Amino acid sequence: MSKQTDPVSERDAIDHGLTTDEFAHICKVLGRNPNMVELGVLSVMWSEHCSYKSSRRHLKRLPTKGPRVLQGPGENAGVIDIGDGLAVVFKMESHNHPSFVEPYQGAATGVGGILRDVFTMGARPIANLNSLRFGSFDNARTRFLINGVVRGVGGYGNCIGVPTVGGEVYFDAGYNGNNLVNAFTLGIVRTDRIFLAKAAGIGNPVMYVGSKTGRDGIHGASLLASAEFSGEAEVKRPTVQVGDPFTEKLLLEACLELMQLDAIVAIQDMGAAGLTSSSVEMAGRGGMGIDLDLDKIPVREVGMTPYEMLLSESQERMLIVAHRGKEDIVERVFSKWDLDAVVVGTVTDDGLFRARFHGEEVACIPIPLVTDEAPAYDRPLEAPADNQANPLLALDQLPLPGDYNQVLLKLLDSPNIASKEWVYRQYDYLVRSNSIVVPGSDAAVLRVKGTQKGVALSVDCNSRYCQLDPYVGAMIAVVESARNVVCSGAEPIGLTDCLNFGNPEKPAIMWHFSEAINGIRDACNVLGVPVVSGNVSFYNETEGRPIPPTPTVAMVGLLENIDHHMTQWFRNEGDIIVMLGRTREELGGSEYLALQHKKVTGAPPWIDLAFEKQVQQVCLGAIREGLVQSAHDTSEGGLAVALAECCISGPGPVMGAAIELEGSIRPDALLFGESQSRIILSMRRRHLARLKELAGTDVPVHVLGEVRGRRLVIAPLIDADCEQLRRVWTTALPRRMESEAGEVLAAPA
Amino acid sequence: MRARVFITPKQGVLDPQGKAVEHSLHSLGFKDVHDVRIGKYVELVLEATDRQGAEQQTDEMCRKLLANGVIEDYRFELTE
Amino acid sequence: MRARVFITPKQGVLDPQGKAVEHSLHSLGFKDVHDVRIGKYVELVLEATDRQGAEQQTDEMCRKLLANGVIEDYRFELTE
Amino acid sequence: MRWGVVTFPGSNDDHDTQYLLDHVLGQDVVALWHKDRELQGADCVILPGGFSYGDYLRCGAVARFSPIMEPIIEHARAGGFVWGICNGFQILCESGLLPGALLRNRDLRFICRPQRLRVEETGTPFSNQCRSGEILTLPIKHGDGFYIADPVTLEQIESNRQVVLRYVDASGRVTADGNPNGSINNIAGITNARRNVFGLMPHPEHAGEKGLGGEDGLKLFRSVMTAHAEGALGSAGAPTAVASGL
Ligand SMILES: Nc1ncnc2c1ncn2[C@@H]1O[C@H](COP(=O)(O)OP(=O)(O)O)[C@@H](O)[C@H]1O
Ligand SMILES: [Mg+2]
Repeated sequence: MSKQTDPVSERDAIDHGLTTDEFAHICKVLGRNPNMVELGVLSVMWSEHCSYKSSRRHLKRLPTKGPRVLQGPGENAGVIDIGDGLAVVFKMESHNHPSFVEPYQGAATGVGGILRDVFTMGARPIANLNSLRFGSFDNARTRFLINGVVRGVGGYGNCIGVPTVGGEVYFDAGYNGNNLVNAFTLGIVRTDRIFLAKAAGIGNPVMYVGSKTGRDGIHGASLLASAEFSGEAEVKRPTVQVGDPFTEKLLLEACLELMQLDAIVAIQDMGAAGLTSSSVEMAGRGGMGIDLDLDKIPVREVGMTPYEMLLSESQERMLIVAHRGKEDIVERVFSKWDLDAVVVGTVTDDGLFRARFHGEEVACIPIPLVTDEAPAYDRPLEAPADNQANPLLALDQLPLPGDYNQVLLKLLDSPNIASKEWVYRQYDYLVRSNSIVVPGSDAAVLRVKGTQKGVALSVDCNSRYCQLDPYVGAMIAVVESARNVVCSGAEPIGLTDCLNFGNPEKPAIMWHFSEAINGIRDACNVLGVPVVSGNVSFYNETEGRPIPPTPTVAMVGLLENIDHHMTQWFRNEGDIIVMLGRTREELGGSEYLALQHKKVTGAPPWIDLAFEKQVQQVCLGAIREGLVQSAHDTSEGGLAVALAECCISGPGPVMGAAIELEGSIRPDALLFGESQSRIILSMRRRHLARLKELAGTDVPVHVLGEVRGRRLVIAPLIDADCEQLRRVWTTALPRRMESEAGEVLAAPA
Repeated sequence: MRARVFITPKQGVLDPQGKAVEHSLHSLGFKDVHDVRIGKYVELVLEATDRQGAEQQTDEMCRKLLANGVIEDYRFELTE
Repeated sequence: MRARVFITPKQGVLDPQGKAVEHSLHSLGFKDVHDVRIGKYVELVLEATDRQGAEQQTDEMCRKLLANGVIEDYRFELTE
Repeated sequence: MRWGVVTFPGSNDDHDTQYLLDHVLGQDVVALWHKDRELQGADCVILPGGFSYGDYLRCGAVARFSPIMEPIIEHARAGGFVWGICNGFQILCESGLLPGALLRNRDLRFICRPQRLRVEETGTPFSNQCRSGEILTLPIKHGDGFYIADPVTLEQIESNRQVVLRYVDASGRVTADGNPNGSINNIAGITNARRNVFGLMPHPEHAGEKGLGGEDGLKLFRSVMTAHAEGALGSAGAPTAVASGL
């Protein structure tokens, strides 16, 4: 045992992923070489995953302020005021590496982790989203990964009783070696009952609650997510953790119950780097010290060392700073829920992180060294030479397709555009009975019980655009998520992001990252939406091949009046169909280009942020005035696909449309181009005049046609039976998944 | 030939099922029960007649499908 | 004393998991596999020292909790 | 009348059921905790959906031993109303208050979707407000809804008309297409022989408001209120004729 308290060498430090300079700095500050336990603590806290050492400087550029913002980045999750004495608490987190190694458990524990981040703050989680990216279907492992990840997301969310109300799924060969799992949770909290992870009060007890500590995932999330895959990820497998949603459900209810009793000062979940990060970060935020007695830690296995206890990533655990004398309240609540609650340490004022074991001090580190003084790099960045945005797409060399019906069917059959029902029907999206708009429309809408209000949620990112131009791609991710929320009748009020990229030590990757940050910044500034939380996932790279840049964003919108919620499908025969916005002659980065012409090139769609905002305001105004029967944004697949979705995506029977498209631009761009800032509305004819008033001279209003019959007719190019369109669109994913062999038993019986 | 396969959670890997079942066995009065681990039990019939071939095949089935090598161990027995 | 409990679907009771696994095994190329049945495997440790007491206790645990008599059969083995 | 909604560790739809009874139907509801040993005078006890004890081992296998189950079994013996929804249905089968068992869905996947159901029997306290043959749409959300029973039992519950609801397809027919989980005879909900204990996989508590999955679910709750008002056995005590909350 005492071995762990002997000073370590530089060699050990490098094995722990620290650099020579980092180690030298540590020795200088400590005035000695750290011991093995201290090295463990410092190496995880200084890992990319925990310290954000490559991204910190760039993240500072994001707009994080706003009149509604109660808590920006830096806490477990962001908090935004929605009035009525209530606030929404939300965040998105990646669990990419774990779910590539073990899809079911990796995805499940990802959901468990983000849920804890939200209820840690006193909020009752009411909705989950999940953003998923997989390789192409011809890759052998893709089906296995989809199956495991979807089962894992559902397995955890369904069991703990939080509805999964939305998300996105994309397929691209660029993810063959690294799939992405980004999980989002939103909770509701009373503004006077928000709990922060800020230790205070010398002598206050530090209490450990939840599951016992095992050897799970030592150096799991932290190190897994801080290095590339070597190809045989198997070697990292032993660190995979198993989730226990049942215990987390008890933990959730116990924490929310305890938080009514003002017995606690601060609380934080034990996520990556478990006991270490939770204790160090709480002490750090409060400018305090913390003194842990490791003999008190509830352990699951015999002979666990201090090193293992401090670095274990066992799930479903929380650390609490209670008010002195209120320990018994904490114990009472947790024993009611059959959970452990043990005093494991105290808050001190010496600014030190101390851990004792068997009467011996095994760690003593100044907390600032672990938190604020963690390294922050200004890594070199450089636009890649082969930046594909440059070879501008020569439209005149692109042959026009013969049969536009066939192209439309092909697009509806593309896994990226097809219905995602195969995925979301495996999720309970109803529990807690707030789901006003369930998966299948542009955004999910939930009511806020006890008020007239609702929240709308959408998560988006088109990584193909980001690959061609990360700056524009990231802007489009933000405006599309906003557009989805607006089409559902809500005003965008806050955003969280999950920035998935390759190895930041490569200048090209850092350039992608920096450009994406600028894109999010500029879009948020124009839309007036603050970024209140987020997460960075680097090293999504296998054998030197990085994923396409994937800055996923989730937008939260507010409906002052839930009755103004809107859905994307046509509702009444005879309604007129109107398009807000302009169609430009552009096909760069479109699904059509990739599918029909096997090209991923050109510039992503043109985006004018000011115009986008005007379009969204007109749409929102029209919805609020009750002029609108349906609203759908156009995204992948362009106008034709968007119109088809309006016809076939409703819960009821299909609805047809009779459309006349005039326009001087080439027909494929007209139908399948992905021009931004376009929204399709259906409405009673009598409201058209008022809509034009609202639109004024800034926003073009085109009457495309009307809702009619059971066929989608876009004269003179397309004439298709909507039943057939629906069949193709709804069976595309199940058909590809059916042939799945294996994994049947991987999910817990 | 008949194969009986036993799949158990790897040592050290959390076993939420076992944990919950142990807890309820205690509350049912079976106080002195511990180390409850819950796994899967698979029975199947193979055409193969030679023992060696059958062993190879079963082992391959376990690795490919029946057991999740990341978190589970497996053992099997063959009987005529 | 250590008990190893095998819980299997009753004869005649449908076994959706077994069917799915058999299907998967076939599509993985294990063509000559059939009669796949999937059950549960429970390991636990008993303080009891006398075999008879342990048997009674284990049998009771199976009847009360571990197996559902409507759909499942159980067997168990005891080892020191 | 008074309703009791049980919370087991891992219950998820308990709050939703209470919300519907309280806010939508204006009923008198008490929350019952799994460690309680009495029903606080509840006339109808609901075992809600969720994943009691994580549904580890078998759905409902562990919950059935909770202290609260003793008074519930008493209540049922005395003719009181006991109603299991989804996980509650599984608990009632495990505890022997209802015949049969629920296996994993035929295709081994959790399924969440609106489901069409046909009312097979209206002569029960849980369906007296429905028309025989009426088609209801209620959401389902479960991974273990594959109802089975041995042939003898099956014959009995069919001939006693204990099957209250069956899964049907879009055209209202009992077909494999309309069967989401493989249940024998498309069985979605049954009562005991005495008709005072009811279990079903679909979620009427999630079909109680126009904006949220329609209002078909209310018919089942109103049936119980009617039965109680008409003095069908409710609380473990004598029949009562008081039509409270109506
Ligand atoms: N992984 C998922 N989980 C739950 N719902 C999903 C998932 N993927 C897609 N959906 C739902 O399917 C619908 C269509 O998704 P998507 O095509 O991404 O919409 P959009 O293109 O408007 O952003 C949305 O309602 C979305 O919430
Ligand atoms: Mg959309």
